Amino acid sequence: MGDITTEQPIIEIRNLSKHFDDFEALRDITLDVHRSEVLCLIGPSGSGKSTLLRCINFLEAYDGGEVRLEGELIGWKSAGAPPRKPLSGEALRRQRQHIGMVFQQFNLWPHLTALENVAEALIHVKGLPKAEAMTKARAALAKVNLSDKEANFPANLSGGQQQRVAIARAIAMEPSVMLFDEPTSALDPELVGEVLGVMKQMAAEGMTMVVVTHEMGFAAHVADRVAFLEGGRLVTCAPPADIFGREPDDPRVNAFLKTYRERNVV
Amino acid sequence: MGDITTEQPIIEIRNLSKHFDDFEALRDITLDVHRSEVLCLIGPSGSGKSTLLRCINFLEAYDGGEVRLEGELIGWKSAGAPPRKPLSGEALRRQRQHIGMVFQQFNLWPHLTALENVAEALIHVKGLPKAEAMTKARAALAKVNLSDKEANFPANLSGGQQQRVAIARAIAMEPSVMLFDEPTSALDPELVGEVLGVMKQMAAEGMTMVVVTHEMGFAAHVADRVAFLEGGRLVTCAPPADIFGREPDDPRVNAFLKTYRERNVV
Amino acid sequence: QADMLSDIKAKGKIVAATEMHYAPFDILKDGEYQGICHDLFVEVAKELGVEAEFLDLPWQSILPGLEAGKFDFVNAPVTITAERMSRYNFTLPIGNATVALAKKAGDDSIAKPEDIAGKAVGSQKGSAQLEQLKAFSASLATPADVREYVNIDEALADLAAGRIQAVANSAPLMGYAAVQRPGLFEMVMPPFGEPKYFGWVAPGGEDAKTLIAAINDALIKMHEDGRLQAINEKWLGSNPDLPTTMPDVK
Amino acid sequence: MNFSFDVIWHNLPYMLAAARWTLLISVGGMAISLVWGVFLCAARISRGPFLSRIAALYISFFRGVPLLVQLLIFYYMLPHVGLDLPAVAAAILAVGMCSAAYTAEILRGALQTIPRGQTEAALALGIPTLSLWRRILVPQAIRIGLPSLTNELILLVKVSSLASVVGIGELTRISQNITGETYRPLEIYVAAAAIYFLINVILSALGRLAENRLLVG
Amino acid sequence: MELDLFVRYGPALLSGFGVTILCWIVGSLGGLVLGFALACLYRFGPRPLRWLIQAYVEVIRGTPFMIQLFILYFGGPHFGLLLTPVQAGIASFIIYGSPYFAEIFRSGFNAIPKGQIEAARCVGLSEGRILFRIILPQMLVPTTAPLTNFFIILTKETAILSVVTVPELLYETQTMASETFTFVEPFLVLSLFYWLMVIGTSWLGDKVERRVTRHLRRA
Ligand SMILES: Nc1ncnc2c1ncn2[C@@H]1O[C@H](COP(=O)(O)OP(=O)(O)OP(=O)(O)O)[C@@H](O)[C@H]1O
Ligand SMILES: Nc1ncnc2c1ncn2[C@@H]1O[C@H](COP(=O)(O)OP(=O)(O)OP(=O)(O)O)[C@@H](O)[C@H]1O
Ligand SMILES: [Mg+2]
Ligand SMILES: [Mg+2]
Repeated sequence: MGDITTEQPIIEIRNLSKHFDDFEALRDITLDVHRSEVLCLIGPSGSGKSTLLRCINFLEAYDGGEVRLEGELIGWKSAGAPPRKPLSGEALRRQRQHIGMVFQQFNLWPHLTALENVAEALIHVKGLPKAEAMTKARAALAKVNLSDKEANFPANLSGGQQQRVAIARAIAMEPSVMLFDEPTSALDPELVGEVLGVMKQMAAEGMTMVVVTHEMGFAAHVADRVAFLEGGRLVTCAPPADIFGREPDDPRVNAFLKTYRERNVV
Repeated sequence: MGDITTEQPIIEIRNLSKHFDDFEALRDITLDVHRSEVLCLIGPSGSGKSTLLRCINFLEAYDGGEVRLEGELIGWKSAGAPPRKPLSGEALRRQRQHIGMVFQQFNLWPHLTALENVAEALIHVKGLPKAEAMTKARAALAKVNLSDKEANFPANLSGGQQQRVAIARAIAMEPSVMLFDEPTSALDPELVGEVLGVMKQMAAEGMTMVVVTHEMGFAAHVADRVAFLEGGRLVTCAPPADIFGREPDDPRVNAFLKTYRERNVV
Repeated sequence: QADMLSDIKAKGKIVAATEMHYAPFDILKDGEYQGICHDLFVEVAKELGVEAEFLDLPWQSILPGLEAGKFDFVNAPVTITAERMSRYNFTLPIGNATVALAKKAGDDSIAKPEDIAGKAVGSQKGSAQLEQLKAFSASLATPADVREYVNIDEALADLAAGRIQAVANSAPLMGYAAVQRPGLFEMVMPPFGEPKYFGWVAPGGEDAKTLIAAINDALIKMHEDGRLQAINEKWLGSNPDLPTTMPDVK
Repeated sequence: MNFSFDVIWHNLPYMLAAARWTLLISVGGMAISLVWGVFLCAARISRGPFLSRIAALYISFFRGVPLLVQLLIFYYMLPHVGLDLPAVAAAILAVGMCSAAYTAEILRGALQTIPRGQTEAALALGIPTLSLWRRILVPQAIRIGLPSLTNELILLVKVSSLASVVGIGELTRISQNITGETYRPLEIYVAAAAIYFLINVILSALGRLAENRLLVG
Repeated sequence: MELDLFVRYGPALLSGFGVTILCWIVGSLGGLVLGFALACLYRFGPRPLRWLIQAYVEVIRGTPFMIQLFILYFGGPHFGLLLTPVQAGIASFIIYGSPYFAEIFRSGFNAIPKGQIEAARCVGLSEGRILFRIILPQMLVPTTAPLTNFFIILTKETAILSVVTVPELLYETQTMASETFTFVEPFLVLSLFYWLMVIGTSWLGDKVERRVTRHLRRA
């Protein structure tokens, strides 16, 4: 790790742990994400990938360890052992403005049209004038190929269309870090290609990305590093070549990728 | 088409069309599904795949054409030009009992646990005694590797776990036709392999399946035939080898698969 | 044609409704219905040779209930007026309804009824006493500020709260209030205005005429043998001196 | 002001006895309101234009006409058409049927928040309408609507005081009567308020309990 | 039916209707706003404040309006609070309505899926903006019907104001009834006026509901 750059990582995760009641969803995760890096998180269903993402922007109040963005502790007022005090809503809001997120279940606002979903934060967070926000929102929708559906409510969009609105909503805000939770799960291969293109471009423009994905092809293609989670633990984190190469060292990773290899080498 | 068997197709779709206001979601689709066949539906996002599935069990009242299950018209009282009268709720319910469905958004019932979600229809549709229904539901959850989460409410399940509950809920009912709407979108490759195994076994036991998927590897692997939809039209329907073979005839299909091929031939 | 009296005799009981909310005629004390009207009517029922059964109803459903035949008779004290007599059958007077005033205890500015000139006085909406008060007030040099309340309770509560300086209602009620809350209310003597009487009410029309006659006979009998006086003494401490013939009403 | 606890203490037994009527009418009314309310709501949103029209009319009537008038109709008018209900039955029925109109609307509002997909999932499985309502829709609608339903039930307890117009000596009525004799309205009404408060606080606690249990999902 | 009665009492009835409408609208809108504020404080405020609000809700909601009005109007002067009938009527209306409104809004909060609020926080929307732009419009989906219900219930509670001599509709009809010894006519008029308010309210509720459920209607 740390092989990409020597400057301070943009996200530092130290000994992160998270329980749901007595279920241990994350244990002792330590991981850095560097500026402009694309980190893919892979792992079995229920291994804690979404939970990890949600801890990064403090949608889940993690109970042990630290998450730092540009050196600043996320969510809690102070590091150290629990009980800790959470930050005020306003301070948290300031932190979150730097972190965009695309949810696994999209979480669109059903009473707003596609365009309004995207424009909302542009107007009320970025403070853009309405006309400008609309132009920008339209551009974001165009990037994900959805210009013709801007007036639809989410309920009247197909699954893939909803997912693309969610992506457009996040990228329009141009945060410094983007968290994607399976951003292409509902997309067809062609669109996956397009979204991939958009992401590559964002990466080139210096955005940092953490992407949860089940599409190994996608991970192999776009990631600078791939982290493999299982049972709430970080099993390995390495460049994709090491992970997807013929036989990675770790038997668990190997087993995980087996079916994928079988099916995709048609 | 019709190359698999000469007996009557289990599902016959004739000149099916469906509008949403003035948007034409499906136009003039004619397609047969044969008994024990696995038909995969592929196509770009928004091409009408989910809508087609939903017409088959009349969750969308299609406005033109016919859908027949074992020769019986679905949903409407009579074939022919609109306006047509819809069947009574009871008659429709009888028809739907033969058709299982896994939804793209899962549509789990949030106030019931995973186990209860699966057992519900066993008790109230099949009329099984409670204990027996529970046993059966547990077996279905075990098939999708989810025994340890049976007491969780959907909100406390990961995306992939929710999807598997949805699959278990449908297969536990043992319908004669199963409609899957992207049943593996939230699953990791390993689980995709397992679900694939379950589906193959169901196919072997004679179940007919219509599967919408974006995973071409999955389609290539499991389908007897693949239908390609675009803009609400059926572009082609052929065995997977013809579609995924190096250069299929249809330029549109070709373009659609291009990115997929690029990414997966690592 | 039905005759109420024979019907009642056949049933062996008479169902009478009242609002148990007008002391000292109808009160609910210690969970039991008591008061002048109660005691009198029990005696009347004895004279009729039937059992008395009582119903408590709010005023707004008493007359509709009487008309719907939910009960036979109203043994509430209803001020006898000409307008009412044209609609219902009244019995002989059973109580004094002449209007009197109550003031806050210790209020020296009101020593006689005329002192309410220019002061705020409350009374019950729709009561005959209110009309007496209005007429009296108009006869004063500066008329009183007459306020109308839905119930007399609220008028008394407002007197206690100090929004008004006096309350006008029938003399027995004012007297009873002063007895019950001696430190709070005080009666202003004497009663004023025209003499008025309370009577009981049976449905209008011919069916009830024999019933009214029988009840009147019973009342006269009670006048004669002193039961009526005894009951009044018990509740009022004095005898109201009621007429034994129907008074003239305008 | 001389607030007299003696008066309260002395009359409390009679007020408590009267509160039994209040309770009886309330509980009976609630049962009717909840059960009948569900059916009304189902009829109101049913596809059949006839049923839904009837339900809308029912709701508009029972919400539009003051309960006092409804009670008078039940008790004083129905006998004219040969249906002579005892006073308590008339009160329970009137209170319950009126409240059902409100309950139906609360449930209708709550049902709109249940994503269509859930009904579709049930339909696709062939779950019968009755089970769909009983197992999927009503529990969730109640969960969303519980605070409003508790509101409605509390209002029902209070409105049971109107039963006095058909001659039932419930709590408010008896309190008024006692006031008419003691001339201590403040004391008596505070005591009556306390009894109502007790009943309603129990209701409200039950409502919150149910809410917490139902909100887990 | 005697029509000249209506000629005689028409002006009084109309003025009573006006007073009823005034108390109803000012009182219930005040209660609505107070209730919304309470619901928000309950949701976002610190724990002791929540207890306080809950206690307020239980006490006010748990006791009859008549008694609250009675205590405010007749008890108030003993503590130096001398209100006119209309003032007392409106004030007690606002107080009486607020806990019901608060509870209705609270139920509305429960109906919004958590994920939507998370999404709003993620793009950095302020809590106020989230409240008014994301939560409130959707909250109205399940609450418009109960809110309409309660506005309708409040129309009838105005009748209770008559006990403190607010010259509202019931007070005026009772004048008419007791002075003329008629019962059916005044109460028909009374019912008609209430009915007007009720259908007006349901009509408005319907409009609002149509508006806020726009996104749920399918093609
Ligand atoms: N609120 C919760 N309460 C209890 N358990 C939870 C809760 N949320 C998640 N879990 C459990 O935590 C584990 C990790 O969940 P998470 O959503 O992070 O998985 P994931 O890696 O994203 O899986 P998937 O690929 O299926 O989305 C799962 O086993 C899940 O059941
Ligand atoms: N209720 C609706 N009202 C209006 N348009 C709708 C509605 N439902 C779907 N559509 C439109 O119909 C088209 C087909 O939708 P459908 O959900 O069938 O797509 P799909 O092929 O399943 O796409 P995906 O792969 O993204 O799920 C889309 O363009 C969508 O916007
Ligand atoms: Mg996940
Ligand atoms: Mg779809």
